[in-house]
Amino acid sequence: MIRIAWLVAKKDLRIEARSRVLLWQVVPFGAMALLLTGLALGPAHAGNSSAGPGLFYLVMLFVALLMINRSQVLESTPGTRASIATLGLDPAGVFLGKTLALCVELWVTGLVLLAGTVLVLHTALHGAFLALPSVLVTLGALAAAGTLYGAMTAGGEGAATLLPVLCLPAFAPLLIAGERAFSAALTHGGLWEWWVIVVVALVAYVGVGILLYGVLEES
Amino acid sequence: MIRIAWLVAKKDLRIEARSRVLLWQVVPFGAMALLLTGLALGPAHAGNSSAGPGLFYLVMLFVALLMINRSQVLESTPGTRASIATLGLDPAGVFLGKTLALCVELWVTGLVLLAGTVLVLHTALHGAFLALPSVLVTLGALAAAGTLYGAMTAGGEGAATLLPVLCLPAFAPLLIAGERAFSAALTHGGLWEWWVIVVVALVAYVGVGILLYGVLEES
Amino acid sequence: MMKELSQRLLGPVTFALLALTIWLGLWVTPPDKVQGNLVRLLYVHPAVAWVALYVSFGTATIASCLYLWKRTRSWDMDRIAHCAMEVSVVFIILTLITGSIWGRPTWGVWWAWDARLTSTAILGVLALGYLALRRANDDPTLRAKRSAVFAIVSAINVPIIHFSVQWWKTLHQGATVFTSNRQLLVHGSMAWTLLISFVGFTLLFFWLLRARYRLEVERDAAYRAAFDEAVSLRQREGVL
Amino acid sequence: MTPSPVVHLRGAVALSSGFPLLSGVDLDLEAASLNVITGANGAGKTSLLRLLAGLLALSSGEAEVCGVDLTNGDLRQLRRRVGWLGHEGSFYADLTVRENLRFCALALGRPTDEIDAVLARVGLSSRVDTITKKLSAGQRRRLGLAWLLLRRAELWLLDEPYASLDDQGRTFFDALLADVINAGATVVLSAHDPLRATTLRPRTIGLVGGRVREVAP
Amino acid sequence: MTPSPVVHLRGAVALSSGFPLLSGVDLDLEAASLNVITGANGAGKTSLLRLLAGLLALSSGEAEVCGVDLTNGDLRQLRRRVGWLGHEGSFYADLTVRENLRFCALALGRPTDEIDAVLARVGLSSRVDTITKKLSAGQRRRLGLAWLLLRRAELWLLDEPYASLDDQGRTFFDALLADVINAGATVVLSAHDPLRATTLRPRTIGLVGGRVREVAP
Ligand code: HEM
Ligand SMILES: Nc1ncnc2c1ncn2[C@@H]1O[C@H](COP(=O)(O)OP(=O)(O)OP(=O)(O)O)[C@@H](O)[C@H]1O
Ligand SMILES: Nc1ncnc2c1ncn2[C@@H]1O[C@H](COP(=O)(O)OP(=O)(O)OP(=O)(O)O)[C@@H](O)[C@H]1O
Ligand SMILES: [Mg+2]
Ligand SMILES: [Mg+2]
Repeated sequence: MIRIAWLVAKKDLRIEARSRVLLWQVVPFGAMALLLTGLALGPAHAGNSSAGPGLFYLVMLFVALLMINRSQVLESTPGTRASIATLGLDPAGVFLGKTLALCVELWVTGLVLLAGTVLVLHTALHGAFLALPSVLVTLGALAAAGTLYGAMTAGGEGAATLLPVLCLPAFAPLLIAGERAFSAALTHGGLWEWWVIVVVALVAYVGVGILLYGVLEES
Repeated sequence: MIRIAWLVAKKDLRIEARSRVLLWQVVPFGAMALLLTGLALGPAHAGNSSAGPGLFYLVMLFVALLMINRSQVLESTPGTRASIATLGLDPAGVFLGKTLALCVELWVTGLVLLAGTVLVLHTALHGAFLALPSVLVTLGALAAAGTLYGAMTAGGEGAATLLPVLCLPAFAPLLIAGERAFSAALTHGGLWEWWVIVVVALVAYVGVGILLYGVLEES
Repeated sequence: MMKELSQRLLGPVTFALLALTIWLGLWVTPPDKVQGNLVRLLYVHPAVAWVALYVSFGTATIASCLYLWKRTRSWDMDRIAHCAMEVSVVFIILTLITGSIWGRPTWGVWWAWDARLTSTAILGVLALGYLALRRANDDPTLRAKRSAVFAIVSAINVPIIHFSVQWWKTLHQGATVFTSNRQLLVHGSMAWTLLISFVGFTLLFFWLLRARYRLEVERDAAYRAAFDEAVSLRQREGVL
Repeated sequence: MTPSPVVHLRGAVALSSGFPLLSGVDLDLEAASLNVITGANGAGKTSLLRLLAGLLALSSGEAEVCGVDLTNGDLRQLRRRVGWLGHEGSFYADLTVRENLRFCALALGRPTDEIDAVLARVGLSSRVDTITKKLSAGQRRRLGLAWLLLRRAELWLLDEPYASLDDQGRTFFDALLADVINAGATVVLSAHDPLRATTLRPRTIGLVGGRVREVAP
Repeated sequence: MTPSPVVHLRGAVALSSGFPLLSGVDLDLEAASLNVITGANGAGKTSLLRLLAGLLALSSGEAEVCGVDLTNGDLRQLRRRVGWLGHEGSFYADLTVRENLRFCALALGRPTDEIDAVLARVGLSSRVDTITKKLSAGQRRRLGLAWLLLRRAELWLLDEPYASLDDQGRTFFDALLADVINAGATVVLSAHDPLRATTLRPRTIGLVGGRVREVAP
């Protein structure tokens, strides 16, 4: 399982590295979305630093949707699906691998956007630093959930638009928990409850994925 | 030109109607995104009705990105591109047709989301009603710009992620103007400056599209 | 003859003017009544912003128009547009940096939700988008055409940035340098220094543009050699 | 003066991310002729056809197709005169067979009442209302033929037209070819097998390494 | 007791959005045999192969392939034993030829040092580092063959394997088929032309309207 996971993750990351989509497209998109979201709320709201965590996660959410879609598109050209299916890869390994690759990509983008939040939304640097671990865990959970939902919609009609519909409600609790953990870090408030939620979500999604990913892939 | 525009628009809308993506996926996505955006900002900000226009346009923006992408994906399967290219369709007509179809889709989604804004974000019904014409014009401009940018990225590397990068900054002024016009309608303030901006943007994008769409398509 | 001379002199003159700006700005001009020594950023920030918006983005836009217009279409235009846009990215980033440095002590924040600041950042992303668009297409003709259209459409943002201070009436300084009542606002040695800084940074742009252009020409030559080699390799394919 | 050739290439080179798909093609094709491009896998057959259709940019050399110069002519004018049948299925995958043909007919300003007759000719009558993406490989190819029939192009560019057609489809296609050439159109097709119809007298253009190696007869 | 057949279908029906792609197939195939599916366009050849690979769900009837029951068996077990070569190019379009094969080899736990030899055998040595989506149609097909060579499956399912291969490629493929069958694998392929290699003695399965019409010899 671990071997397959590693193989799949390396493959996904290699394709990503080759196309440079992350560097040239996803990260600028995130930065832009952050700016725009700030703008849409008007200076009064956005300048207010308490909106930082919410906006950060909101943008990460949209970035995650884009990347989950990409991660599934790689697998779902008609020919590819069939030939890879006949490799009979261990589904738990595939799930872990794709999650891992997605997670790495989300982390990279997340770090850049976190810096953006500090610079543009006046979020306290120290607070952002404290929040970092919770951000990483939340993004990990997002990656696991996204891979799961991605497989669910793969190959169906209009997968690119179905995916967001399924993902958004599932991501909502994660988003809230992550945002609260981030806010708590900013105000030095009690962190641990939100930590518990995101860690449980991460473990739950990874667990479900390992157990059930195979079911989703088989016809 | 008009004949081709009509033909292309009908074709796009027919495909859309057949796949029911709008009804089952885009509209729910929009509604969900509206809720989530409200949530991400915390009750304090979102309950505040002044955030309504901003959130509405923010969500419309993401919806528009999804739909622009779909509208281009229809054209860009390898075989389709080549055979349609050899029809030698009038590019201005194709541009107008795709813009029209996108515009209709955005309007439908926009109306639903406007209702959502009134219901969920406590935006005044009367104000929303007053803002309706400006919303329709802004969405029209969004459709024209989107079609233009869609053609610009079509067929290139990682078109699906390049599109948002190009579109977001271009849409930003539209977003701001639309939001201000909406806010002005809510407060019965001076509307006309924002009107001027969105109308000029609509005319400019349609004009540029008619003139230059052909340039983008030809190699 | 004249052309060669100006070519030769571009570098030295640029650096002389910039050195003069620094000297005048730091030692000769007086500190401001309100802003104190911070006012010395006046000799950097507006000039850099001017180059970013009008000179470099403008060059890229005009070159793009000339490329699209059939009668003046040439690869040189495409190349100039590309190089100018790259330099533009550098100057936009410099504008943001110098602005932020100025903003921190005057407004108390590095960044504010001001219309001009935001629209400048947007312009930066547009310029990056232009470069991303170029990377995404590898057919040279298509790339040239598409990026030219994109540059032209993006240029709409420039007047928006300029007028944003009037339309939105926010934090950022309104038009000070280019107004009819300029004499009232900046005068004496300050005005001269300002003028020299504008000329200096404009020349700096052209110097950078020329360097970048030469690099591009060199790359093209290397490309041409690689082209011939690739063609002959391909011709031998299957013949062996 | 002899009539100017439909296709005239001199030293035509076409690149794809730096690799020369075509490495200097010299070729002249006459009107109302049948031309078969042969060559090993990867020799450049598809690329040559794409160049002729104006779908691939010319990097150096001269090229004139149907009187349109490929470097600075009006490519759209050229494309309107060309009928293209590619490897991959063409058309909108989400429209039905009839809707696809209607779209093409209307786009070209042709009457739409031929459509049913054309579909019957290519043997797709039983699939008129099937969504195109559900068609089998051979049926998709037949839809391509139906489209060409509606199209009535001057220059037909067909990439491996026989592949995935069944026997009856091939016979039909041979008859079609003969008709088309008699009507004065020029046909260029790529193929790995020798043509079946012996009554057609094709010119064979052998490609090797992106160049024309031999032309026979 | 005779050895149980590799493929055993009784009244197999497979649907795609309500349309029966297969309408009751009865078929038994023995181990180490070569089987050619023929039939008109749209007869159901591709669908039958997809059913056998476990890529298409069985709607009614019985089906057992390689000892795995298609209705409630472990489809993944089946897929691991099957080598599939489809119409469309397979593999990751953004990886190079070698990276694709490395991925497959590693995924199957095979040594990666055979890869270069295999690529040389299928004639792709000069395209080892080319991105797969840049390959020509025939080269993509050859990559598919290379993959099958690495794969060493029990049951080979090949959809129109000859299409878009050049002459040399077909000869190579015929030799490969003979090897594979001697090594004890079962091959099922679809084709529109009669096989070229006369030494192979294939069983021909004629499909009409989603059912087996005749089996010969
Ligand atoms: C990140 C922050 C900033 C950005 C992105 C920025 C951007 C710009 C731009 C784009 C221009 C050129 C406008 C035009 O010529 O149309 C400009 C001009 C100028 N900026 Fe800033 N700026 C920033 C901060 C500041 C600060 C803090 C000050 C001083 C308090 C300042 C003072 C000026 C002045 C005096 C001009 C010349 C205005 C004129 O003559 O029109 N800027 N800035
Ligand atoms: N970036 C690249 N690097 C190396 N080779 C490339 C690249 N892009 C294309 N090629 C090669 O260019 C050739 C394209 O040939 P083309 O598709 O025209 O072949 P073809 O004659 O149609 O072959 P087939 O019979 O297989 O269809 C192939 O050999 C392909 O490998
Ligand atoms: N939804 C549908 N409605 C009507 N017909 C359908 C539908 N889905 C599939 N079909 C038909 O099912 C058949 C699928 O056949 P399949 O792809 O197996 O054919 P094949 O024998 O491989 O043909 P070819 O030789 O053309 O490759 C086709 O005739 C197709 O038109
Ligand atoms: Mg080919
Ligand atoms: Mg088939």
